[in-house]
Amino acid sequence: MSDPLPLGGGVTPGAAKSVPAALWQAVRRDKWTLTCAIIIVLIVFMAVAADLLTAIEGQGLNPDIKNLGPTGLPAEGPSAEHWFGVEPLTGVDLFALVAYGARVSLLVGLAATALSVVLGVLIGASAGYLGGWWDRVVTWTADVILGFPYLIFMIALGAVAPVEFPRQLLMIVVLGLFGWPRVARIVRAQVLSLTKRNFVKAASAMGGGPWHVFTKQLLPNLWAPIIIVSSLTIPSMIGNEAALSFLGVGVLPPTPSWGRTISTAIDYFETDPLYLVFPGVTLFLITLAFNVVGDGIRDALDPKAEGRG
Amino acid sequence: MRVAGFIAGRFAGMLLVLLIVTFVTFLVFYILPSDPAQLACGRPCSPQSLELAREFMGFNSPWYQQFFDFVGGIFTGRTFGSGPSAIHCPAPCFGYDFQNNAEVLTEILDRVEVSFSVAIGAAIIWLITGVGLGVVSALKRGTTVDRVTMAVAMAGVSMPAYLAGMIGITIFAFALDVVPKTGYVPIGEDPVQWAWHLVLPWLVLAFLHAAIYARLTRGQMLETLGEDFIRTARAKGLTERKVIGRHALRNVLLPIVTVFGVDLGALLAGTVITERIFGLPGVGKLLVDGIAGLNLPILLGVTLFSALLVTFVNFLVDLLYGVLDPRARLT
Amino acid sequence: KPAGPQAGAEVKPGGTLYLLTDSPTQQYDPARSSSLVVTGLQFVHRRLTSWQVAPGKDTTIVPDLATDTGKPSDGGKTWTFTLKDNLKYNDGTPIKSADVKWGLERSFAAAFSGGLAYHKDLLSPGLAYKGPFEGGKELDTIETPDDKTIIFKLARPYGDWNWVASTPAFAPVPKGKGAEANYNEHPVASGPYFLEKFERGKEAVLARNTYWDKATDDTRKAYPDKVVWQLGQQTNVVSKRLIDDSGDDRNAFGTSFASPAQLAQIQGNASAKSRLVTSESGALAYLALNTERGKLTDPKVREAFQYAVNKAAFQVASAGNAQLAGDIATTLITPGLVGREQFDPYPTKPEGDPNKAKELLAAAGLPNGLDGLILVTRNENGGPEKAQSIQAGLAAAGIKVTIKTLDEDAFTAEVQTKPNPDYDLVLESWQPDIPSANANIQPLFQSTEIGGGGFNTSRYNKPEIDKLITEAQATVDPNEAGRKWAEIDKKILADSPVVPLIYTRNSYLHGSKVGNVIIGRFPAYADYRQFGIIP
Amino acid sequence: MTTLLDLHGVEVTFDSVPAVRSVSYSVAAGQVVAVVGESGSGKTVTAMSLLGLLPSNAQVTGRALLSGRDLYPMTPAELRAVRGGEVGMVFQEPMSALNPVFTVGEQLVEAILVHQKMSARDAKRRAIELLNLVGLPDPERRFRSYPHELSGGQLQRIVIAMAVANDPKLLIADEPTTALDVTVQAEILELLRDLGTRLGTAILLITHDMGVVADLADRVVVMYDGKVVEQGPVEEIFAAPKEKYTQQLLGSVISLSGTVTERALISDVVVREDHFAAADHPATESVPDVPGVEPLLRIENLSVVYGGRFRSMAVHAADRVSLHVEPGEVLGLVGESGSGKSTVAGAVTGLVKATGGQILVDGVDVARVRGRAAKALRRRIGVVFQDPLSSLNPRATVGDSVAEPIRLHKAVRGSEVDRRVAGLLESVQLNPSLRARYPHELSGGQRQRVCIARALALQPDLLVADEPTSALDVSVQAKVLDLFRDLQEEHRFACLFISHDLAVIEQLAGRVAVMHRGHVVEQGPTAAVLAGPIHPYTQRLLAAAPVADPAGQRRRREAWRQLV
Ligand SMILES: Nc1ncnc2c1ncn2[C@@H]1O[C@H](COP(=O)(O)OP(=O)(O)OP(=O)(O)O)[C@@H](O)[C@H]1O
Ligand SMILES: Nc1ncnc2c1ncn2[C@@H]1O[C@H](COP(=O)(O)OP(=O)(O)OP(=O)(O)O)[C@@H](O)[C@H]1O
Ligand SMILES: [Mg+2]
Ligand SMILES: [Mg+2]
Ligand code: NI
Repeated sequence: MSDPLPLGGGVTPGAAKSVPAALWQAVRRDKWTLTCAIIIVLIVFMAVAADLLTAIEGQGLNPDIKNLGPTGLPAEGPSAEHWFGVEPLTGVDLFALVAYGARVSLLVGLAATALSVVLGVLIGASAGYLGGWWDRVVTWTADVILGFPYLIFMIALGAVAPVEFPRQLLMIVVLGLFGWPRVARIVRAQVLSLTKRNFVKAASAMGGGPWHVFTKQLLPNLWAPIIIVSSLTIPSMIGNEAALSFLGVGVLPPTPSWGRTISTAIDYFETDPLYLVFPGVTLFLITLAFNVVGDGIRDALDPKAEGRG
Repeated sequence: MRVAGFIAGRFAGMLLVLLIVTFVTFLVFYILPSDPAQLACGRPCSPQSLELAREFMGFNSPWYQQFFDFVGGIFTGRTFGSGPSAIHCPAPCFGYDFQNNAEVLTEILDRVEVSFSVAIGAAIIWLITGVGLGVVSALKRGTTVDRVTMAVAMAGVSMPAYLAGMIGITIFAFALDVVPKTGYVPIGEDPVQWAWHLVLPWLVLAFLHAAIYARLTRGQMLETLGEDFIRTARAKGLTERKVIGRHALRNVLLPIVTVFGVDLGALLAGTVITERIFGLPGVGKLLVDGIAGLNLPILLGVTLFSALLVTFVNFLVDLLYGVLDPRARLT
Repeated sequence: KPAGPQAGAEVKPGGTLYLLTDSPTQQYDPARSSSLVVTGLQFVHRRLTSWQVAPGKDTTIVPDLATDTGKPSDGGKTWTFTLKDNLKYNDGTPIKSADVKWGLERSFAAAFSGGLAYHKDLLSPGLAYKGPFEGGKELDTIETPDDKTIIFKLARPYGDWNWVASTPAFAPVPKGKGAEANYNEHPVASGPYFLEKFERGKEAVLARNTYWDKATDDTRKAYPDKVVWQLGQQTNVVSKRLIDDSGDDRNAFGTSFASPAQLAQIQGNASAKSRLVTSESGALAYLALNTERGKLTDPKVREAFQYAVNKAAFQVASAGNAQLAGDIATTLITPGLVGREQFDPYPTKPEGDPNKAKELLAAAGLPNGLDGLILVTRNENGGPEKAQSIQAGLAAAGIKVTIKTLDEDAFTAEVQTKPNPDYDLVLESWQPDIPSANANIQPLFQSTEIGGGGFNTSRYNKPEIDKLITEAQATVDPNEAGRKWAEIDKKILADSPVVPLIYTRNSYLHGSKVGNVIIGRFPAYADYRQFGIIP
Repeated sequence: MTTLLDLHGVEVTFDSVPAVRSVSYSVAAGQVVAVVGESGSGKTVTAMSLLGLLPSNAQVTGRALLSGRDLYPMTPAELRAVRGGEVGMVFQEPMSALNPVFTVGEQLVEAILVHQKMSARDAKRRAIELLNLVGLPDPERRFRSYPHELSGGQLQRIVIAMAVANDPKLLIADEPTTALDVTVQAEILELLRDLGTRLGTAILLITHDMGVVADLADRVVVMYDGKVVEQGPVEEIFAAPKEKYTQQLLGSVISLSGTVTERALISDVVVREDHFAAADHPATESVPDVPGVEPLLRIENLSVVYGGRFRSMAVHAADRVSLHVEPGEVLGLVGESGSGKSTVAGAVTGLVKATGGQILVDGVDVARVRGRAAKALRRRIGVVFQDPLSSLNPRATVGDSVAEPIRLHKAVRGSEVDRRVAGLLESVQLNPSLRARYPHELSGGQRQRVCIARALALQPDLLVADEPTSALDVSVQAKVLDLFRDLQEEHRFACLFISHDLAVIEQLAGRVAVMHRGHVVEQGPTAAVLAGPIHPYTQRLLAAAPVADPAGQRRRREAWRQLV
């Protein structure tokens, strides 16, 4: 070629191209995101290493009424022996409750969120993109589920589910199946508007099938709502887990979970606030952390994000 | 023409959804190994008396028969028992609540005002604050304002409704004593008292729900602000407020309206926990009491009612898509 | 601390009493009510007999509409009651014996079933009688020779019929009335109040019945001018309001028992503490062992449970401390009932004796303990916590159990209805409907009460006991009957179908202006009849 | 003459990559200054910097004085007064510049109301007047249309109307006529000229069309590689360009050969050998088509009706159109803006649903084919959309977009993909290092070339190109046209080429079809049609085509005026 080429590229590639890369970029660029990522790691560590940590503390999940005062409240607050204090009425070590509770809550919260988001995105996107009878079937099914009194379904399930059935799995499936319509509706709405854009049309004109269009054209433009919805779904799934356990569908006592501990602790928020504060704050922290990291990922994925460093 | 066809199609779909919901509820109810007639049997409950109760309430026929009876009752009405003590439930009969001696439809309609008052008031508040906060934190991305908004929003979502309600009532109704503790005053009776009694439930619900609106608004807003038409709007000399509030916001509304539809549909059909805490006799409370009393007619009625609302609200939302984004119109 | 009237100011007639309840409705149809003599229904309806309740005293039977507590004849098969003079409904019409009969007949109609039904099988065996509405037949086992006399011809001798006559169905309903299903919303009142306003889920207002004559009624004080039920209130909020004690809430009484969390809070609040009323004793909390399942069929194995259970931990889990929870139970018959004997066949410490339990298991051929038992509990009223306290105690004795918490309905279905339920242990509690040991033993241990909604959750089936129960029921002399029941109590416990845990105390909280909040030995419920407002 | 706008050493860098280097030029009141130059040389960026519309990762230095006030340090409030009021701006890509959720009328009224105090009704009246002014047919109805319901040229006119709504002192027009056919373009140029004479509006005109420059400009600024390489009065620059690049630029200009004199009087369809033309004007029918020997693309009686929100608003965008393209042949499709060209192209690619007729590609019905066969068919068709910006995924880099068809059809794998992408980018005169960029980081011309590269990625048998070179400067355009010709010779690819530039059509297309209001009004061999146009619209079209010679263009303008 004879003539000089136009100005060189040179501009640093703006946006990360995959979610893990975006995560890495977000963590590197922003201290706030980094802090929150560390919080997530710490809490996950607490869940995984609950046995180890409680062994260090020297406590377990055994009730011991000797830890209690005359009214059934903890005799004393946090101490070297009981890091977070103990549970009213039973005297079970609160740190152990929070640490072991993290296992159930994180597993169920994350897996159920993942299930409902994956289902919701796939179903919602396909409904919005393919349209026609499939869209109608999806909308109807979603409406059925949204209008369905899942409470009595849970009660029925609690009555018929055998004790031996793996409870965590049951909860994940149930929560996932009841959770997808919301995600699907959001994704469908976005896709309805995206499919009318030329670049999506271009991809199908090139011969791209639905799957190609979904992964290459739609998905990258759906990350923002997906990330936001999933990071907000996690805490509600953890809360739902508590409700399910309450109805007998969830984990069986004495296995703790945050949701359950928090819902029992609410009644004590005036007399024994620490009982609520420890699990509550952990749940708050991890929710916040997931959202901050989610935002970081969203920003890192956005090529138009202004004023990047 | 097309609009009419579309609406007719959706309407048929709605009926189908309702039928399915009813059917599934019926099925689930029969999975429950319990016996609603037990409650009407008394103590001690002899087998004969149980059988009588069952027969009277129509629980002795097979479940599919009961399902048809129920659906039939909507069109033709039903009669339970015979003689002077027979109970008539005129069409449209959505079942008869034997525990409370009332037609289910009447019971629901009696409580609709409460649930709607709670839901709509709260929805307005959270929509405005949620979207408002979302816009602010999008514009102030990465600043303290953004982060504080985020933290408050997260406190809202990670808090169980029950806790938020109890804390709200403890602080505002007891410690500060600025709002009434419980109760409901019909709007027709005294609008000021009506609002006054509902302020706290509204705020609590709004606090719980606003987060997702704030977050979605923020995310979508950031996407939209990079579009070329925003530049055009600025080039016209529009104030930043108009650029954001008109040009950007309209393009952000699609997911917001979607979630709103889902949330509102569910809320109108009853906010169980809030209604209980604040002693509001709404549909949600009816449902919980129905569940506690294994009151199948109530369960079915409320289920149908809530499914109706959900489908209807979502239908409106689907219609709204076309208005919000003309490209996505009715196809 | 025995409950007693408020120290200081005295109650005076007048004022409005508020009753705060979580229940969405109040059943004011006597045929469909299971209300005890001392609680809500009595404001509106009188019955043939009533109970005399006082702190520190055993509860006795006293006349209400009747002049006496009934005259048995024919070995307890025939009972005759005579009505007092000057009895009137709130519309001014006189109350006749035929109205009592009509009320009872009404209770047989399928449309009005659901209330206490102790009379039904005795008046019409097999429930052959279907009520007065369809076909207009009368119940011929009840005779009303004149407007004052009513004679019951029972199918078999029944010594407790005078107690049965205090159940709600014995309230009069003007003959021919009450065919409509919603009679409960506008019942004709015989008591000191009538139902002035009724809004389901919201409130029920009771106003004075001017035709009620105090002179004919010894048990009702009827101090307040007005009684208002606030329906469908969340219990936690009710408790907050009562603790806060301001405005109308000073005139309020919370009808639900205070929960452990609330008790803990009340203990730290001097004002609230002074307004907490706790019963002397109450419902028997027990651990039922499914005597039809696996190793639990062996009474020797079951005996080990008597020692393994940690009743002290159970007390704390129930109410925070032993004092509020109630005394440790060693018998089946609860305190306050005629003939009750205090005994302890399995003496041990409150914490239990895991070692002794292990020995007993080993002796029964289970040196390695028991594994894989299912303990079912309700998910309300601290069920899971209590179950955990039991679970931990049993674990110490080498018995491993899995807790299954169930919603109320699912619980009833699993434990009471299913023919082949899937549980080994179940946490239960029982408060009799009438102050007779009969009502304490028969529903829980007669073999007819297994399944089908019955309360024999240990599925205890012993023909010998069944026979003894029928005999004791037929005994008319209260003292002799009492002795027989105490004997049955011992015999059953020797088989260990259940482990008695505690006699659960109930605690109520009321506003500072509500006086005369009294709880007798039986029932462990506050006696609403005596409530008054302190001006 | 007083200086209205004065640029001094303007520099713009994006994240430390320079895009504009030390640009200085000035515009006097009432003057038309044309900025020409290579695609990507910084014309748009410079113009956008004036109103502070660059993204925040752009750093601007230098001074830009508007009537003596520096625009760069202005507060937002001051800037707002300038934007849309004193300075109007026409954006390069009209199809993305309008908010999709508001009607064009609302957006126009809004522009008026920001700067003028008047009632909503007056504003609407004024808006409709403006729509008339920019030559939009049926303005009352267009007022209520949403942007996606309008053709590229119609949108461009809306954007122009918006820019002139407040009688600005300075109008910055960035490629204002790219989507317009020459007849409309002539009208728009007339409008701009009128603004200048009537109101003394100065115009900063960015364009690639040397004919337009010749027609309108007083002065010319030539930019290359971020710098101003030459500037001066239009006659001087055209007569004696000093810089090598300017010479090259003017050397690349292609002009229509023939001139129009003949005026046909006709009845019925006129047929001269292969050359057909409709008899009446406006036509009520499309002219017939004689399908060739073995046409690769055959369009038979294609009709497209856009439903509109109500039946009454239905638009017959294509009415029984019949066309064909043979292998190795380029069919030029020209016609009035909004005449249905893009609609025909959309139907061929299967994105617009035909209401009637059928489209056969190599004998396969495009509307019916499904599954594997569809994928195979699509692999053989390359598409260039009229609006490059919206046809590129904003979340995909240039490299990914170009590689998409390659990956999709697994033409090559692994590192070979990268090499192919680099080759494609080079062949459309783009530096392969741009592949890491996102669409919004490119200039309009660069984006258009990315689209061409993507369309050519699989060496298609049929290329449907909708205005593929409208945003390219003539030198780059010449290269791209060369590329097309090479491909055509190499493996006989067929092309449906939509363009407004008759000179390009003349050079490239063997046959040409002319559309007017949904009908093909004339078609035949290019030489024949251009030399002897029969239908009145074709004649006007040819007459309106500007030439890149200021003096010559003045004469043509006069001639054209008389024709109208
Ligand atoms: N947001 C951006 N980030 C990085 N580089 C950019 C950005 N916008 C434009 N550029 C680069 O700046 C240079 C000048 O772009 P500009 O849009 O001004 O070109 P132009 O002269 O208008 O070209 P064309 O005629 O193709 O429209 C180009 O190389 C372009 O790639
Ligand atoms: N979605 C739509 N709904 C209604 N009318 C439409 C729609 N799309 C296009 N039109 C109308 O159809 C006609 C043909 O449009 P088309 O885009 O094919 O024109 P075109 O020949 O490509 O014009 P241009 O050269 O300006 O791009 C125009 O009048 C346009 O307003
Ligand atoms: Mg440009
Ligand atoms: Mg077009
Ligand atoms: Ni014309």
